[in-house]
Amino acid sequence: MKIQTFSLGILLVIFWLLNSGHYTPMILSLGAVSIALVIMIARRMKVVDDESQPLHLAASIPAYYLWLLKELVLSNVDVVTRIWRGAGSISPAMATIRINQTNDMNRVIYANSITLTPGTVTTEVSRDSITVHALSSSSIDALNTGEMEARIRRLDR
Amino acid sequence: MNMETVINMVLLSLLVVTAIAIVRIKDLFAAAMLAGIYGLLSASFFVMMDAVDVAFTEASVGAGISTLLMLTTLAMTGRFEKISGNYRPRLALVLVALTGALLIYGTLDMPAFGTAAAPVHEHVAPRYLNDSYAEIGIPNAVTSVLASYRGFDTFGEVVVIFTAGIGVLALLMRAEKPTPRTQTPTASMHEHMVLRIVAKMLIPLILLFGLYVQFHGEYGPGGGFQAGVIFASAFFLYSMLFGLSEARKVVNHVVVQILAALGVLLYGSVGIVSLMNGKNFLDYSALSADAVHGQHLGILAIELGVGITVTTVMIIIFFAFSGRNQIEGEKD
Amino acid sequence: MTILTTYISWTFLVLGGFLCISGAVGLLRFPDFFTRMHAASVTDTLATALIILGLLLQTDAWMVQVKLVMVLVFVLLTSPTASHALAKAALHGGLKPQLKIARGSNKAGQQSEAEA
Amino acid sequence: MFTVAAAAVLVAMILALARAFAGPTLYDRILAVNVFGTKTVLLIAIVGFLMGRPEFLDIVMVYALMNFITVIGILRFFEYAAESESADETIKER
Repeated sequence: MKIQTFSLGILLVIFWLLNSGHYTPMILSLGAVSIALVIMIARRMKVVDDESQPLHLAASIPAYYLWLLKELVLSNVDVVTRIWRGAGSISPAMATIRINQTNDMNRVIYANSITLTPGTVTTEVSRDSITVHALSSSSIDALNTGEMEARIRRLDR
Repeated sequence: MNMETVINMVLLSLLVVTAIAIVRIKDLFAAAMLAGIYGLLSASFFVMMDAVDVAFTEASVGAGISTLLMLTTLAMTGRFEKISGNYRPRLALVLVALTGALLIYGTLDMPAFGTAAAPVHEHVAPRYLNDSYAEIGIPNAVTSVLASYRGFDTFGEVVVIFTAGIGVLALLMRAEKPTPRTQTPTASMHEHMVLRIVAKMLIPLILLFGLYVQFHGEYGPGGGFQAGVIFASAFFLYSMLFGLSEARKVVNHVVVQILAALGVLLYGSVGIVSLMNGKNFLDYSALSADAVHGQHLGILAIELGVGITVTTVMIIIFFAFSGRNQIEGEKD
Repeated sequence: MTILTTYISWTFLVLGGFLCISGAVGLLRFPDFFTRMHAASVTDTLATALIILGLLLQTDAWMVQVKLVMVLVFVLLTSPTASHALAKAALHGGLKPQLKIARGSNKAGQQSEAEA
Repeated sequence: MFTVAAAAVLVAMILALARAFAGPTLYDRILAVNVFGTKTVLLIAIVGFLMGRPEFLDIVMVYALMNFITVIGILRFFEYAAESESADETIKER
């Protein structure tokens, strides 16, 4: 809990300094008061934990996002082609895929990665499976190869 | 024709089309959705007109909060208009037509839109624009006008908001009893895994963004009104995802009500302090030996008052509405 | 700003604009709510990213760049979340997706078995 | 080039508006509002540059935020409505 509060504090300080652009003593001290207030409220709301401050992922996440970016571009191209070719080119499919993730954070990263890539939307997430609606059954097949899932599983190792 | 004119024309035509659609549509949920679009459109239009502060308010209130409040209302009242077959409001139609005609008649001798010779551009506006920086010392002239030159009007606005809060409390809190009930939102929180984690990440940042807007109103668009709404919206998000009773634990409603009054009080007492120092009500130059510094302090204080009142009244209204919904839901 | 960054920025803006329109066309053309949702996500992701990156290259003020990046991160975080919530609500609300190919509908069970 | 991008965003806005009018289900309308919101975010960002005032970005931020909160709010109230009323009446368009 301590370390997460600290990292939230750092995050908030960076957020304030980047947004503010005014570094007079007055504004800076108002900023300090604001950050203290926000941390207090966040603690009361119990939103400061390893789910909101996933420090353990910090090292491995950038590489994952680069890979996701590549996927994102490819699937965008795919969906855009289908849009212009018309409704005949799509074959909507739904499937429930088993997942093997140890914590909710990873499940959420997986679910959101699927939704973020056009052509697939996560409709349901549970402990051991994820339901996906896809624009074409080939996207489901791609998910079934488990590449994305494996990459996410490797994140917190 | 340059791009700005084109954008203006498109935005205005979309506004008209949307307005007509809102009037024609029978499904009130759909109308609320379209009203959200209307808010987005008018805010874009304000941006085009360079009225950045207004656009800011419209973005947070018109496009955001008011849609939410309309939906909460619909959850209480039901989704479709109830019109009996022989409902013909002729008198109302005549009255509306008459008022409209009068208003149009009233605008006939007004100067044409955007004329430089219009009285408003010859007297007050140039005075504000030319002198406000020397007198108040802050770059955003809108804030100077709003908080200092016309501080009295703004005081009135804050009191109006406060009154609205009291009104909602008086109407809706009546049925409020701290009955322990099965909390649907909390119960389903595990299903809402994605929402839960994303909201947890965002809420502190939304809160801080609200405070940033609060304290930077002197330099850019923003100020107490917008900040209050943004700050409160973090609480809305929290209560929508974690349940109303959890949210009430975070902010006790007695404290919220007291704070709402304190915001107004803070604003008013700044005025009293300037009276005591021998200046006019809300003339902040009385607050410090250096007049410009006094203006700074005064604006900061009253904006804080505005921010506190707006935040708390928004929270009061939202909680009252959704609390009422839960009770109604239980009766069924 | 060099000529090169200008050209890159223009490419991004035009491409982003094209994707925007494509997504909106898909929103109109696709047959049911769930498929339209995929079209919408084109505009939410790559189109937004390209336009914001295009704008980012146009300015030298770091403050503006930082805010653009913040907007982008925010959109990339919230838009899949909102889409997911919307899809889920629609399914729970009883809206049935049109699954075009017959094998698509009963595929659900089989595939997860195969995977496991 | 800002002009091209702004024009594209405007066209997309018009198309999204058409979807919001047409429905047919409520979810389509919500989706359209959401898309419209994202387009507004982009439009204001571009307009800021077009008019040489990129400091509009704070507003853009608020838009993105409110867009998200509204969508979540809408879904929440659907859930309430679905619990209290008969599901058919709430969900299906008449």
